[in-house]
Amino acid sequence: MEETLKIITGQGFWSPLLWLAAALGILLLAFFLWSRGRREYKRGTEQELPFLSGERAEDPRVGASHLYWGFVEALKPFLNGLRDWHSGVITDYVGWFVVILVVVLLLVL
Amino acid sequence: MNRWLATGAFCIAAAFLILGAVALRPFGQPARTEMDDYFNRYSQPEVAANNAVTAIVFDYRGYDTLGEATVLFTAVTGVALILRRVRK
Amino acid sequence: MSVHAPILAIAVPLLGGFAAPLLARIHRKVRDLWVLLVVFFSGACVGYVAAHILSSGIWVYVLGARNPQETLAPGGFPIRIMLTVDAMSAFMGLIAGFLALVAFPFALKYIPEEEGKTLALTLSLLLLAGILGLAYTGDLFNFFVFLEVTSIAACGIIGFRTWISRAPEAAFKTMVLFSLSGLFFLLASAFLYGEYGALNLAYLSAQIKGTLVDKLALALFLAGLIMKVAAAPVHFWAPDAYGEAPAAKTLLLVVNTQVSLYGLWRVLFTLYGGALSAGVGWLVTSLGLLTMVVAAFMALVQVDLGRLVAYGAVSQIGYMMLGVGVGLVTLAGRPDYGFVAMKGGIFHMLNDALTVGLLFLCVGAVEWTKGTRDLRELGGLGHGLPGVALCFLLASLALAGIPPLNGFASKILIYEGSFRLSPILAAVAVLASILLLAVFARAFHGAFLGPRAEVKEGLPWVFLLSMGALAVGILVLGLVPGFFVEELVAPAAKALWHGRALYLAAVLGG
Amino acid sequence: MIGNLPFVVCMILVALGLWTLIAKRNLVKLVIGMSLVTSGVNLFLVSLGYVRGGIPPIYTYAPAAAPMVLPTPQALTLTSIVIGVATTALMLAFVVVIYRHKGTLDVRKIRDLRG
Amino acid sequence: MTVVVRTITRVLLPISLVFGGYVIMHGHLTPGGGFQGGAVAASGLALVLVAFGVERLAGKKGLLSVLESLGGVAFAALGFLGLGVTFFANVLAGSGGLFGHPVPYGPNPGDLNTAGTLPLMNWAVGFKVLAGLGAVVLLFGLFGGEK
Repeated sequence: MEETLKIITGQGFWSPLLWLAAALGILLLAFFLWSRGRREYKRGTEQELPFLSGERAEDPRVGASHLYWGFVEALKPFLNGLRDWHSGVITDYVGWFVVILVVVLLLVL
Repeated sequence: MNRWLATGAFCIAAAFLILGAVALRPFGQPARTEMDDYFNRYSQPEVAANNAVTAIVFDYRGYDTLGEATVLFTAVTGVALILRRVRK
Repeated sequence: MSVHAPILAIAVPLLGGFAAPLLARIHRKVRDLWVLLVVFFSGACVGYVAAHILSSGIWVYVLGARNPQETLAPGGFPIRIMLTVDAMSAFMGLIAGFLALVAFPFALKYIPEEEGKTLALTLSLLLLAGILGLAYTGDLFNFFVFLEVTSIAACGIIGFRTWISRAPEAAFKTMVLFSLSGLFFLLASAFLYGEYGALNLAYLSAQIKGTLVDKLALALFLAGLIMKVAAAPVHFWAPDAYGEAPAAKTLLLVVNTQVSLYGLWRVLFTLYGGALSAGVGWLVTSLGLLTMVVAAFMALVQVDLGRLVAYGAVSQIGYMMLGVGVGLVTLAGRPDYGFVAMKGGIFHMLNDALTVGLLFLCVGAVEWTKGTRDLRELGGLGHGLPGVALCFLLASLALAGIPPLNGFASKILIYEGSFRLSPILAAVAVLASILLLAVFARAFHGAFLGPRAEVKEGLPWVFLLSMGALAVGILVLGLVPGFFVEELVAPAAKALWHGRALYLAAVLGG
Repeated sequence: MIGNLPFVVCMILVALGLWTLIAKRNLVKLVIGMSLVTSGVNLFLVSLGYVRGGIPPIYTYAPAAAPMVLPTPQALTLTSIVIGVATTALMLAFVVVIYRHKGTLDVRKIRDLRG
Repeated sequence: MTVVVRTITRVLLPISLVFGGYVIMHGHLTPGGGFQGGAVAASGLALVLVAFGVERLAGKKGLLSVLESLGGVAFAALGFLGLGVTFFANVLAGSGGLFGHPVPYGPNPGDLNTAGTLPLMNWAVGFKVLAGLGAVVLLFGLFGGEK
């Protein structure tokens, strides 16, 4: 029974049920901390409304691409190079096939 | 893609293909023929067919031919699918 | 009848494909019933074969012989085509069977009648038959024939939506690359035939000594199959194909890729197991790393939900190649960690089939409801489609390797095994996983979160059933991975890792 | 070496087809290139079966005591030819539909799917 | 097409169909077989399409599709026939019944009533190839014709 629930990885083991138990413990701790918070904010007033950078936001949606905008922006040259690599021209794709064929040939022979 | 990279890779690949063709056993002198000798010898007693090729196509390797018929059927179905009329 | 189970699993879908256009002329309900019957029968055969093989070893079935186990002609060489099903083939067949059982009911609802449903169902049945034929065959030329069956059927399915220009374009590109890969496979088989006068995999494996022609054939095999599995420098067809095919059919395309991966392992471990240098292992490993990183970065910048998920699927191929590649590198010494990595790579094939399949079904449901897949236009679907949103979240977490889901269970095996070989491998793999988590966080946010969006009412219950089946599979595989690793994956990995001698003995005797 | 000239010719045919696929810009020419590769592989397969001085492996009115060529490559080539025909037909169908949508056959203009 | 082409087609169509049938029928005795014979017969069909226009045969698309499916089903069913022994076993060869005459080893003039399931499979495949190739040519012609 013990063996069927966990995976032996050679250096240790991975048991999802144990992990779930730990996660449950942490969740309980979090709930405990949360329950000790203040409850006296006024419902139905402007305290509930969303604000964006101190401004009252009309459409509080944050676009999905803004989630890690800086990361993508910093990698822009690299990513653009990658996109150009996927040029959409079928002859290029065949060319890459020939390249991989040559790589394999040189490696095997 | 860089044209020179493609050309160079192509030249090397072609050279290796020709090298392989040269390194193969001489033309017209198969090295190992047990399987084919068996087919030539036994296609008449076993399958009762004078034509050894047909005996192979439909009996010894009949399963391949089923796959081949499937390929043709698939291609015709595919052509019918691609060239069909869709009201959109 | 049970003697014939392996061939029935392949032949019945073939017959079903031939007969489906005829039955559609009688009534479409008859056709739907027939398709379901065929798929269930095939699935049952696959399950029976797997159960039998796991309990009693390799199953050889000689086609057209007087006795299904009569492998050799008088004189000691195989003449007929034979199916040689070992634990790895059975594992692959199980994946294909399970996904087909999920995909076909979904497809019956998903594809409208007036868009050529009969043709699409026929092609799908033939694709399923081709996949199972690839998984079970023990003959090189037969492998080529079924490779072409899957190629042509897959390309027909990719070009299904002919009314938009992108689908035929993707199909044409895929077709050129698939045909090339098939032809190079055939060329390699021809070289081996010219050298040894045989086509049987086990017989050739016993003959191969590593001459120049053998090595050339190995290179041609590798180049062809690497293209077919969508590894990095030649993966360009995969996002096009996955993205443009109807979502319900993309599941079968994913399995098609995996069965090509199986063919790669078969060629490397069984056919060339005795004459393989570590360089090939390093090639597979490094291509795997390149694939996962490139695909994860490309997924980062996609705005089309289908294409984004497709790049995610490509990156998963990299993990399988990394896991089994580590096994290939260490094949000479066979240390423990090599086997751990192999187990991880092969377990990941099953996990990838489930998670990517579920993601594509979710994409299909989103497109069915909204008619678009553009992330810039989607949003707020989580209110109207809570089930779909939940499934998408589950699958994307599993794909990114978040515990306790199944993706983590296989990835930790890969991380551990590859870390022992070189820590850099594991580091790159973890990096790619983090990137994928970022990608799918954006996808989930963009499609499902935000203010409530209008949705078309009445998502068919079959959609939710299919997605639920895959979601349950993900949870079960994640929560009790040990059982599946020990019972299914370890025998399959062992069949590649240690099983070459057994494979040869099953065919050649002794 | 020089005796292997038929094999070399087949390989040259394969290479020419590959070059067509790399260098040409017209979709129909790509299909032709694919057919060239197919023909090269088929010729290679069938030439593998030749035995010097051999006759066809058919016993109907066969001359006695002559060696027969190997039948397996012929069977394989038959299968492979049909597969090549099927592939060509499907690819041409795609080309027709692409032309109807885009009005061009230039590969550099047919790249909606990129990036 | 011109009257010359039409007249020649009228002459050549029966010839190609008969020759295709001959190639299929003698597949197990002489060079040829189902695929080759089917392709020969399909060339006659293609000739008709070229000479008389696709519209003449536009209604036959369903027939060709049914014929092709039937050929495929028949071929697969002949494979299933051997299931008493193994899939694709040639159970009729040498059994004495239909196509069941035994053949001794060595050159002979050829006997049509031999080779078991082979002639049947040849016919199934021949019809399938005829219908399949005909359908492909017809589909291309119809697609090009409409605007």
